[in-house]
Amino acid sequence: MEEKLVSLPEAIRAHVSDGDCVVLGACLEAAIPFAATYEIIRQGKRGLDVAAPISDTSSDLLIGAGCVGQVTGAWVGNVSSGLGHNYRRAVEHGEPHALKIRDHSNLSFGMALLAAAYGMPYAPVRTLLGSDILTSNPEFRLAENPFSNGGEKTVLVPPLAPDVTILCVQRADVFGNCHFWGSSGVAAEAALAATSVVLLADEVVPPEVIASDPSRVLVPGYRVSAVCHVPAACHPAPMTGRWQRDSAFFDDYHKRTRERGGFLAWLDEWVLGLEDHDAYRTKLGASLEDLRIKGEALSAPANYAAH
Amino acid sequence: MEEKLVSLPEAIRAHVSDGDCVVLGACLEAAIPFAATYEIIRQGKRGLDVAAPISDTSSDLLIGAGCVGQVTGAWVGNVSSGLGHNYRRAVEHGEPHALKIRDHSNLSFGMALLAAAYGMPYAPVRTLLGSDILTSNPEFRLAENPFSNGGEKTVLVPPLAPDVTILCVQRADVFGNCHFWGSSGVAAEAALAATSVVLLADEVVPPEVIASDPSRVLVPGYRVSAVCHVPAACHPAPMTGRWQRDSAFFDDYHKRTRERGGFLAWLDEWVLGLEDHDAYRTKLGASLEDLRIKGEALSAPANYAAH
Amino acid sequence: MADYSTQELMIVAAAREIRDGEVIFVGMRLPIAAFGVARLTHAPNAVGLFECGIARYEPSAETLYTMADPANQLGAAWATGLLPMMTQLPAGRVDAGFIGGAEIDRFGNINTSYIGDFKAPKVKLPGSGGAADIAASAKRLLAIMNHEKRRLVERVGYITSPGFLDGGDGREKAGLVRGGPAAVITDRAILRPLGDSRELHLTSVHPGHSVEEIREHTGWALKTAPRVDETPPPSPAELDALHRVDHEGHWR
Amino acid sequence: MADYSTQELMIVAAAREIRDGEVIFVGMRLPIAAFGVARLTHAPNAVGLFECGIARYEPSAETLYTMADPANQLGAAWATGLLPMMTQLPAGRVDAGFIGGAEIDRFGNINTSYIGDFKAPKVKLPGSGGAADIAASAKRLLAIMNHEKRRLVERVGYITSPGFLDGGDGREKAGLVRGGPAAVITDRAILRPLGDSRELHLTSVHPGHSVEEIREHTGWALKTAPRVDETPPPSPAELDALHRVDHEGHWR
Repeated sequence: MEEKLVSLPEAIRAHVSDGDCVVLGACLEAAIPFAATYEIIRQGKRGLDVAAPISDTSSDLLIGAGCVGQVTGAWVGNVSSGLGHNYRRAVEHGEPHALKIRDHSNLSFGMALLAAAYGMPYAPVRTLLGSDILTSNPEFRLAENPFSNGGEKTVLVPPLAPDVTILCVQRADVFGNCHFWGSSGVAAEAALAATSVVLLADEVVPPEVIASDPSRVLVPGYRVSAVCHVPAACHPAPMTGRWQRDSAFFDDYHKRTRERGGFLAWLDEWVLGLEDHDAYRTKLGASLEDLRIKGEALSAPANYAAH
Repeated sequence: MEEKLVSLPEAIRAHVSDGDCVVLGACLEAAIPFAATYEIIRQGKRGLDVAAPISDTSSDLLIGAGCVGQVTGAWVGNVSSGLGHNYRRAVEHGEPHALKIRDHSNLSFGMALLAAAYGMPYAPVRTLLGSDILTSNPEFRLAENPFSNGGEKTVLVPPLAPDVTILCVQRADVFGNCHFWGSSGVAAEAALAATSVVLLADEVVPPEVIASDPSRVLVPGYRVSAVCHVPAACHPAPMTGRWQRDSAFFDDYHKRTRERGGFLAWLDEWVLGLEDHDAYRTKLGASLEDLRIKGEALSAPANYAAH
Repeated sequence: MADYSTQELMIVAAAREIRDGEVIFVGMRLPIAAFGVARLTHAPNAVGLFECGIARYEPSAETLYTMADPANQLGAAWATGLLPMMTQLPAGRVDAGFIGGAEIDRFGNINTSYIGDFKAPKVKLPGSGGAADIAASAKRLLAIMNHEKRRLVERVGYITSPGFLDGGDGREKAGLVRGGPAAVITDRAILRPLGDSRELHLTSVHPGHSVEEIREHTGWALKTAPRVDETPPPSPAELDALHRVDHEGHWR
Repeated sequence: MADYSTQELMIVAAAREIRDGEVIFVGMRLPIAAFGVARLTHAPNAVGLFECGIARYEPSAETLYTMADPANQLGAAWATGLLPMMTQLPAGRVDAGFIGGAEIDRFGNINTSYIGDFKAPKVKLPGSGGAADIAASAKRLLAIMNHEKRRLVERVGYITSPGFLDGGDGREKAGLVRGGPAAVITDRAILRPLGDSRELHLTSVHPGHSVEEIREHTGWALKTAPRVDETPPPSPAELDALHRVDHEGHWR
């Protein structure tokens, strides 16, 4: 089997192109691949369609850095601290430039990915009825349920097939086989729906470790394009069993990015002025080490023996 | 929380009624709850709609015993040995009585459960096109994909919401929380779609064992109606990490059930003449012990610690 | 001076909306505390769901910043994906859900998306998240917000999360088969839909507040229920439960 | 006498239909052995999928009776549900799939459901399983059957798994966007669709068999391809791989 271990800059260069639809933050508030967000900014990608149900500050960062042409999702802001200032500036004042918004709810977003992952022509849902999301996003269609007697209304959600889905996982092997645990948001659907999948593995392990538990595999290696070994790639977001959330970091971002100038200074300090995620981790220093989960609360083993 | 541990006869009495749609064999060839199949026969349930993609001999047994009014699924027979003689007798000669067949493919069956589990009005699929399954099962509808330009054809699958889904799981606690590993077929969808869920647990464990790994939970306890502690409930089907398949038993069933009389003798010997699954295990004796998986191939642990 | 804060009263009032055995979309901040209080008092069998893909019996032992925090994963009843969790809403298996909002109107419609024309908004709010889905399909919608004239408005400019829409049978006309706001819990009062119009009425006034004052801080001509109660202050048992849930004293 | 059995030749012929890096719905019996031979010879990066929810790189180390047997779970690349696995078919991500059948017709339509009128069938066969889905959506359908006149028929009475339907653009007219039979491997020959009609033609005759004999055992007037090959016998490398896959000598 082909080894797929590459550096994060290589993976982003190879798999993210200007104008692509990129899923970043499929697991909602956890396991957001911020290291990839930062690298996309460093490489100056443009016109991306950033797709996530809730991306915490990842989408806000990309918007402020000028990488985004469209936001597809249900929520953009700063989960623990409030509004996303860059998102507001872009939508309200076109700064750094105007933005298209493809409004979804969490459920319709997930169903759009499911439709693409499962090869469905669309997903009929019983949500969004009565919501102006149907007005601001005209791609939904209202239709009657042909199986109902009384003309029951249903909303048809078109499939969403990302060009690339970027995921943080706890561990992967060099062939792209991986384990993920804890709540997974829309990660499985986003991976199966995408043309390319890039994994940011907190740990790279021998293939036997992944093969020891095939039911914990989020997406099989043959569907993965690149694996990058990037410890704490999720920082400041949390990762189950690995990293606590750096809520102070989110707060600091919120305060410092109120004005455009403050955001640009923040971006210089934490992204553009750092060569890569190693430098970022070094800059965080002891505060990152404090966030590392050191305790153990291990899963009961599952036996796969055949005899 | 309410304890739900009851005997298998109690669970079947309480949760399976004549005429119910019952999922037995959601995991395809593995983890088929044969102990429940036998108990349903002992209790003389009638007019059931037995639903499974592939049930190995479970559906054939129920048909021969006169419990079934309709089969909903993709395949009925004996996976390793060939045709299902009772199925043939019922459909070809109305013996012991006639049978309705609701034809599906594996995929359309799974999508029907998914639609019910996910509250979708129906599931549009790109399968069954060109197949006479669309003729013999008129409940499917052919429709145009409204998102296509050229009037792309699609098949609409109505939801399938079972009255009760009966599952074998490796381990459960008394509250109905459970772990399942290995390929799961349509078990998750069948559980979420059903009004009642009955678990046959190979092992009953303390709640902490299940809580140690919430990502391995197939269906949460609050959605489960009854838990029965029935070791080897899957026999002669296999269960990942627990029981090998008793292929000789399937072969023997195949040979002895060629004629109706042979089937009735088999039924007396293995079902009606035995009080319960304890007696069945006792009758199997050493041959069951040979099928028990004694080796260990344990999953790598997953850490859920928060600090 | 009362031995509880306004936020503590809101939490307790919210907890009282949860019935034993119910399945609740919990959300962060006040509602998660309310869920904890309900579990420890009258609703020991309530189940809490989180949009990221978590179901819990016991609330997490520590304060969460987000629902996907490690502390919310540890000991969960089920950790799965967003879809198996959120589709329980359209499947009709969720009894109630809590949401907040920037604006709510007299028919309980909630806006968390755009202030002003959505094509050129004055303020871009974060958006729906799962709120639109909870509002569409939970059997009861429970809203928690601060009681300000700019927040409780005659008509929201954008309906993110449908309440009773234009009132009356507005939900049915839109194709919604169940649900709608059951209570709006503010820092001054509790409002509930009444009558055929389903308009939000003042049904309970928090201790220390008056009908007059509440009307002044409401952006429409707020009607009162035939009987307006005073919101009972937290009982000793409720306060005790709250202190156990909020051991860090975040809401005191 | 040849140093291989007819079944071994069929397995090797089937293995040759698998290309390196392809994703294959494998099935039981001969196809799973073919997958193993392909992996050990020319297709080390092929991936095998199983309907119950298993993906594997290496085939299982022992003979399987069903695809969900413990030996097929151990060391799998992915153990999941039926839907994440089988929906890869309509999603267009499956290169080929193997199926068997009771009957196949000259346009490659396969019946595994009913012999005779489905309302009052003469023989009730087990049904589709996943075969209809593989036939609808895999990029190439590979059928393996015994070459008997009653099995290779002019027209099947019930199409469980669509081939080219009435031939020509029958699949397109039915709404199928890809796929169709690529090869029918029997114990006497290999048939492939040729020309605009997509009718199955004799393209390769197994050693020891004749065109005449094959026509006699085919239920329609079987046409021959412009060039009819003799199926190459298993090479030493193929035989060696086969013996490693079939260490119990099941197919000898």
